[in-house]
Amino acid sequence: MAQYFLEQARVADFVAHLLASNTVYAPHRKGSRSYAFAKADDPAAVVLDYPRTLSSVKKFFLPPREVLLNFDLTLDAASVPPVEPGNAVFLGVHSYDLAAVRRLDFNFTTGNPERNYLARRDGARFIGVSYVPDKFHFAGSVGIDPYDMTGCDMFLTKHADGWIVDIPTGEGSELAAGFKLEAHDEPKPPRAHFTQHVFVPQARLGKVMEASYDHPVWNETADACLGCGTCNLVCPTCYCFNVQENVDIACTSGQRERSWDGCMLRGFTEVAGGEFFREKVAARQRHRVYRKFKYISDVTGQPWCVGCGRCTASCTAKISIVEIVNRLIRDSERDESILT
Amino acid sequence: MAKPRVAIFDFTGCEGCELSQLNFEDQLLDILAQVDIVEWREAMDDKADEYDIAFVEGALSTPDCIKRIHDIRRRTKVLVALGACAVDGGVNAIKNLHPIEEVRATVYGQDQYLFPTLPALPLSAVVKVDYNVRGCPMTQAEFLRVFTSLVMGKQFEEPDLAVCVECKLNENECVYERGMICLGPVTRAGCNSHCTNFGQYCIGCRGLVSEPNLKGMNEVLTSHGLAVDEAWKRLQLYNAYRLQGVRA
Amino acid sequence: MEQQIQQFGAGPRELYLPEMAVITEVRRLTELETLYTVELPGGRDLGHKPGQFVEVSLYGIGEAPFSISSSPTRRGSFELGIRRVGMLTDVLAGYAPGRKIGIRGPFGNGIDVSKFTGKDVLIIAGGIGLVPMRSLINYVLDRRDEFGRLIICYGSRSDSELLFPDELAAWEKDPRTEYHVTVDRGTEAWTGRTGVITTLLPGLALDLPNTVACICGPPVMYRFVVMALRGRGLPDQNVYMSLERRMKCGVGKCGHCQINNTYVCQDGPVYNLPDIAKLREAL
Amino acid sequence: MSRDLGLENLDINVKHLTRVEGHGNIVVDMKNGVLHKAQLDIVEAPRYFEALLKGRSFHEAAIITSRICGICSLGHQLTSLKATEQALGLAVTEQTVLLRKLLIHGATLQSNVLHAYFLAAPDFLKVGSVIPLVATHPDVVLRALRMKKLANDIGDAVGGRAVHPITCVPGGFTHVPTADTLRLLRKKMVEQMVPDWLATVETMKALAGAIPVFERPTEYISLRSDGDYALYDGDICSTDTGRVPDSEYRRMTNEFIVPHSSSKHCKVSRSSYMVGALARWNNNHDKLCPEALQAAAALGLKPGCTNPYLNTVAQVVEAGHCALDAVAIIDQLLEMGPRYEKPNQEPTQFGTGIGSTEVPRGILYHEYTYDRQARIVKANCIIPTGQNLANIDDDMKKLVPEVVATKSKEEITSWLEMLVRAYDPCISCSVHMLDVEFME
Ligand SMILES: Cc1cc2nc3c(=O)[nH]c(=O)nc-3n(C[C@H](O)[C@H](O)[C@H](O)COP(=O)(O)OP(=O)(O)OC[C@H]3O[C@@H](n4cnc5c(N)ncnc54)[C@H](O)[C@@H]3O)c2cc1C
Ligand code: SF4
Ligand code: SF4
Ligand code: SF4
Repeated sequence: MAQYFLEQARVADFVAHLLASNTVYAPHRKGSRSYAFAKADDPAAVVLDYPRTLSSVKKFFLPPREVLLNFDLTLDAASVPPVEPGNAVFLGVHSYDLAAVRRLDFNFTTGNPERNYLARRDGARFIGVSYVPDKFHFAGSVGIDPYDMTGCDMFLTKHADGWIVDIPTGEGSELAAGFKLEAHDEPKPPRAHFTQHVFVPQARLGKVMEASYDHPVWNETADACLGCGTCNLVCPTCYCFNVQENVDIACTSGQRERSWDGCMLRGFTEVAGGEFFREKVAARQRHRVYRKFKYISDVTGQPWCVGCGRCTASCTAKISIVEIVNRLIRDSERDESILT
Repeated sequence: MAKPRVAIFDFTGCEGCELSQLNFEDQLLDILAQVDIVEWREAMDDKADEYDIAFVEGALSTPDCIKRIHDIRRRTKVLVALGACAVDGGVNAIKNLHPIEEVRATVYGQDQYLFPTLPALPLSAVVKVDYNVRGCPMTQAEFLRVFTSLVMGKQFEEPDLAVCVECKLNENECVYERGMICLGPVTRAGCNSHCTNFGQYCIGCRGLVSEPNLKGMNEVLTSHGLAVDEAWKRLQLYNAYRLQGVRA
Repeated sequence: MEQQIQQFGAGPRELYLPEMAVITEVRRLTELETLYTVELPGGRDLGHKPGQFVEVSLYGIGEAPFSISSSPTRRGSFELGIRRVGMLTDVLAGYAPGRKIGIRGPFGNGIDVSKFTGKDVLIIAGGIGLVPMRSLINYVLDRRDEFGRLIICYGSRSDSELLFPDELAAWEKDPRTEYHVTVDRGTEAWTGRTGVITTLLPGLALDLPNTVACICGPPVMYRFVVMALRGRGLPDQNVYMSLERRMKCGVGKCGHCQINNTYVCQDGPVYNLPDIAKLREAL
Repeated sequence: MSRDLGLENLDINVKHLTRVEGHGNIVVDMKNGVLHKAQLDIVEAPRYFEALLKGRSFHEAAIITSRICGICSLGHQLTSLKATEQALGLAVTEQTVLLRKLLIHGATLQSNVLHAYFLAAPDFLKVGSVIPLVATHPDVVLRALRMKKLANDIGDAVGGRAVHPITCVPGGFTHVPTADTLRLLRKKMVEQMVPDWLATVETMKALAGAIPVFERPTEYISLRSDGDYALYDGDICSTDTGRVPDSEYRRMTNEFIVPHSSSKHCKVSRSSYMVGALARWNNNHDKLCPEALQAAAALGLKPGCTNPYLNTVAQVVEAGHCALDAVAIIDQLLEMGPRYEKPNQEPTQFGTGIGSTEVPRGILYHEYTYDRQARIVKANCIIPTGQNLANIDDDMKKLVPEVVATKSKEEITSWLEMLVRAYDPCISCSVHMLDVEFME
């Protein structure tokens, strides 16, 4: 496949080129040292070289809050608000976030396909970028290379002087059309190494998890865990939601709204009669980790964690999912070695 | 259906919650259209004998307060605690941490016996409270949710999540990243993480979640450079009453 | 699954929009439970299987799942037996015939009755668990010849909380139905058996391999009933049970009803015991 | 009740006066023509804030003192921040000062509008509250709501929230409004607030006849600065004795305890003095913008005014100045280009600092002493309503004998209630902060 080159000095021009005929979402600075995807309007404000964003691009397909129904209480009638098709270019997406989008696609198309998600997902084009793993990334361990361009219409690989450009799809060529890119035939610079690793592949992990249901790590983690749900909410593959009714002040109309929810939250499994099905924080921690490495993975063969490191980076209690998993691996291997 | 008769009362507090009620400029007329306000000392002269809903602001801190709150409970069908002082005792309750005689002597010296006082109590310590509108000042959106629930005759389900949840929905940069400490992880959501949306740390005004991991929180605070007693003081700012007898 | 999913856009059906239906009859069963007869527009059939549920919406109040209590063999309308426990059910308790409610569904797998054909059917229902089981009971009664014995074991906290007294009396009289009932604590008027539901099982004469059991009741009941049935030698694959979890969507998206790796609203609420025996969060 | 003019005996007891902030009782006791008592009893429960402040970090001082009073929460915050910044040697930027001044304008506007329309106007129209006015004077009520809302919008946009603002911290702001937000505010101030204020002046003119005529020579104290109409900063200025720096605030307040009030009283040159909008008018009218001066002329408010009932009129005049000066400040901010600045929170010293600002009801003082961990060891706060209490009592003592011969008990009661309300007292504030020396 042909490769091109985009000098660092022309990145803003390239963003401007994209903006001329597309809606573009891209990473921007947020707060004192964070980044977030936002609608681009000033090409100079777009940041391509960043460690990770607060939320992933998930928020565009499954918004943090979304009206499912508008209802009229005087007529006892409800209607579905229109969902605008996405039709946007997502610039600067890391490979693990795109892998997460594919996992969400699976969740929202299997069983009952969901119109809201699929409509927003419609017309999305992705321009990936490579990244240098920091102390939280471990995507390599779940099989997602920083240079992986699956699902991308264009891919930018970091180079000392700019970006090496791949254009794997026709959509990508359309995006590039009219913007002059020099051909480039040198090999890509070698990948930077990950500093975080899960020690075994998913195939073995299923077994490890199987053996770890009653492992002490769940209780130990629960001592420090605040049950705040942050780890769920920042995760690009978490998709659970809560549904709430809002009634306007005149009590004549309102909305049924859904918002992101998380299995670490105490009320998540509460049912009538005040019974909780996963009341203990330890059980919730196990559920969270099993959701990432066992339950859906047993069916699909894929880890449902994409190694972005967000849950660990964002946890105020400094609980690391990698450490939890590696501890399970170590202990299950030790148990096996005792047995054999 | 007759309009619900509403009364509004205040005890020990800053009256910021009542002011926040007046600050519903856009909705005030809608609110007035749905209820009859029959008593509200801060805004009107009228008095009434019975009400369907009483909104009560402030903590209880004198023997007279206790008498009045019993009286209000007898006259009302539903009692709503308005704001941190009424719900949890609010900042008033910090004084409970010091021996009461010492506090009075500090403030009034030899004249202390002119002014009777009790430890600051939330309303629920003395009477049954049906619903809480938390926050300092009360969270306006929660007031509207409680209000519409009451008008529609449904129960109001209090959120039992950490402020972190809303903070993440709003995609804020965590204030710990800015070198500040924050009580969001153990504080009850419902304010749409108002403070952290504005770059300030959560001071915990909405009270603790139902089962806070205080030991864990204390560790988080100390690991971010606060001394243990300082960390505990931050937790007590709005939770002095609830944490009575709990040690750091 | 790593294949690209190409088809996006506005293809799929509306998952979250309820259809407005009318309550045509309200029958107070006990102080807490009420039976609602509900009719879809034009008297259209719901098209459900026994064991399935619907999501009931009251706008401005909320939405909650309820099992369908009537048998699909009874046409034109369906029934919901609902206990007052909270926000939505409190408001619903004040509803009279003529009020509209939103319905989504039927959802869930329901009971595959074809697996029961020709077999003895043992129903074990605790408390409000009788509501969903009633759908199966009436199905069997309406197609009586397709099944073997019909054995109903019903347990309730007290005789004042027994649901569907007319129907209970009818089952008791029906020679082709074996009806057993027990209450935890009877009032003075109670002359029947007292004790928890498991005390009914040892006395039953069962044609073991030819019997299928169906269980529904409060969460604590399951473990003990399963133990008792195993004690009687009933193979696990002959045991079915209906589970209940919190649900926000009913269509396998919101995550609330997940038990280990299974979604109650998709793979359940009716499970064959071997499928969940290993799930630690299930029983 | 019978009409009983020329009473020899008068016994008035208004328990929990309505339409004021906090709890106070009016008590008058006259027997055989001799006035034994005419005073405002403060029965608000004491809250012991000073005990709450001890040992608290400098980050928390303004957060806690803000909770003294919901109505003047912003004033407490800014005063507290000024005291803290002086004590710890934290310099703030020009943008911070401008944003704070803008916030004060918003808070003063909202408080003055609230008082004039919701608390005082019902007296002039002889109704019990603003609620009947919704039916009889809908346009006036809607205008009042619009003005209040817009004033609060300033607090929301700059402070994050009008009651107990969020963004104001020692050394600066945690959040700065964007240029777009400021432009929108400006537009609303110019297109809505200013015309509404002009209409308010007209309404006030129409009601002027209902304002009692009563004069009592009084010492008026407010801040005064060489620059602007002093609200955020200035020297202490008395109509009797002139200007002194705010470090002399203890001499200029002189707190003392009286048995009928859980709030301490104050006096300087005479037995009492007055602070608030009328004091600011008397001291600083020369610094008001021309539009506000025109309004004052139209309303008959003259320099050297000694009728406390006209405090409400002074508030209306001042509201116009706040609205117009807010526009000027926004223009300055826009010119500079608003930008986030990290709050300066690195103490350069640990000692004592004093803050004084004009809050709607008058001068507010905070004084803190910090230890080397930047924790409070000593705090002293003096609240405007506390300063006015002695003056209210003195007014009553002059007013009752003057009117007792010509008015009924109801009329006298109503005049006394109106008098107290004219001061716009913030009673719950007044009891919260008292002179405290912590024992170490
Ligand atoms: C498949 C299935 C079938 C069912 N069939 C029936 C049936 O046939 N008949 C019947 O009566 N019931 C049935 N249920 C149970 C019924 O759905 C629940 O009782 C439902 O919660 C009632 O709704 P509600 O709004 O009245 O109660 P809620 O107000 O939802 O209260 C119920 C409980 O949930 C808790 N809760 C609710 N929302 C929250 C929240 N946001 N945060 C924290 N806690 C919360 C409450 O504290 C309370 O304990 C069934 C449930 C399932 C899953
Ligand atoms: S983010 Fe950390 S503290 Fe919060 S729930 Fe997750 S693991 Fe627990
Ligand atoms: S800023 Fe506070 S509320 Fe927000 S995520 Fe961080 S700890 Fe939680
Ligand atoms: S963020 Fe914290 S302090 Fe701020 S309003 Fe919410 S609960 Fe109160």
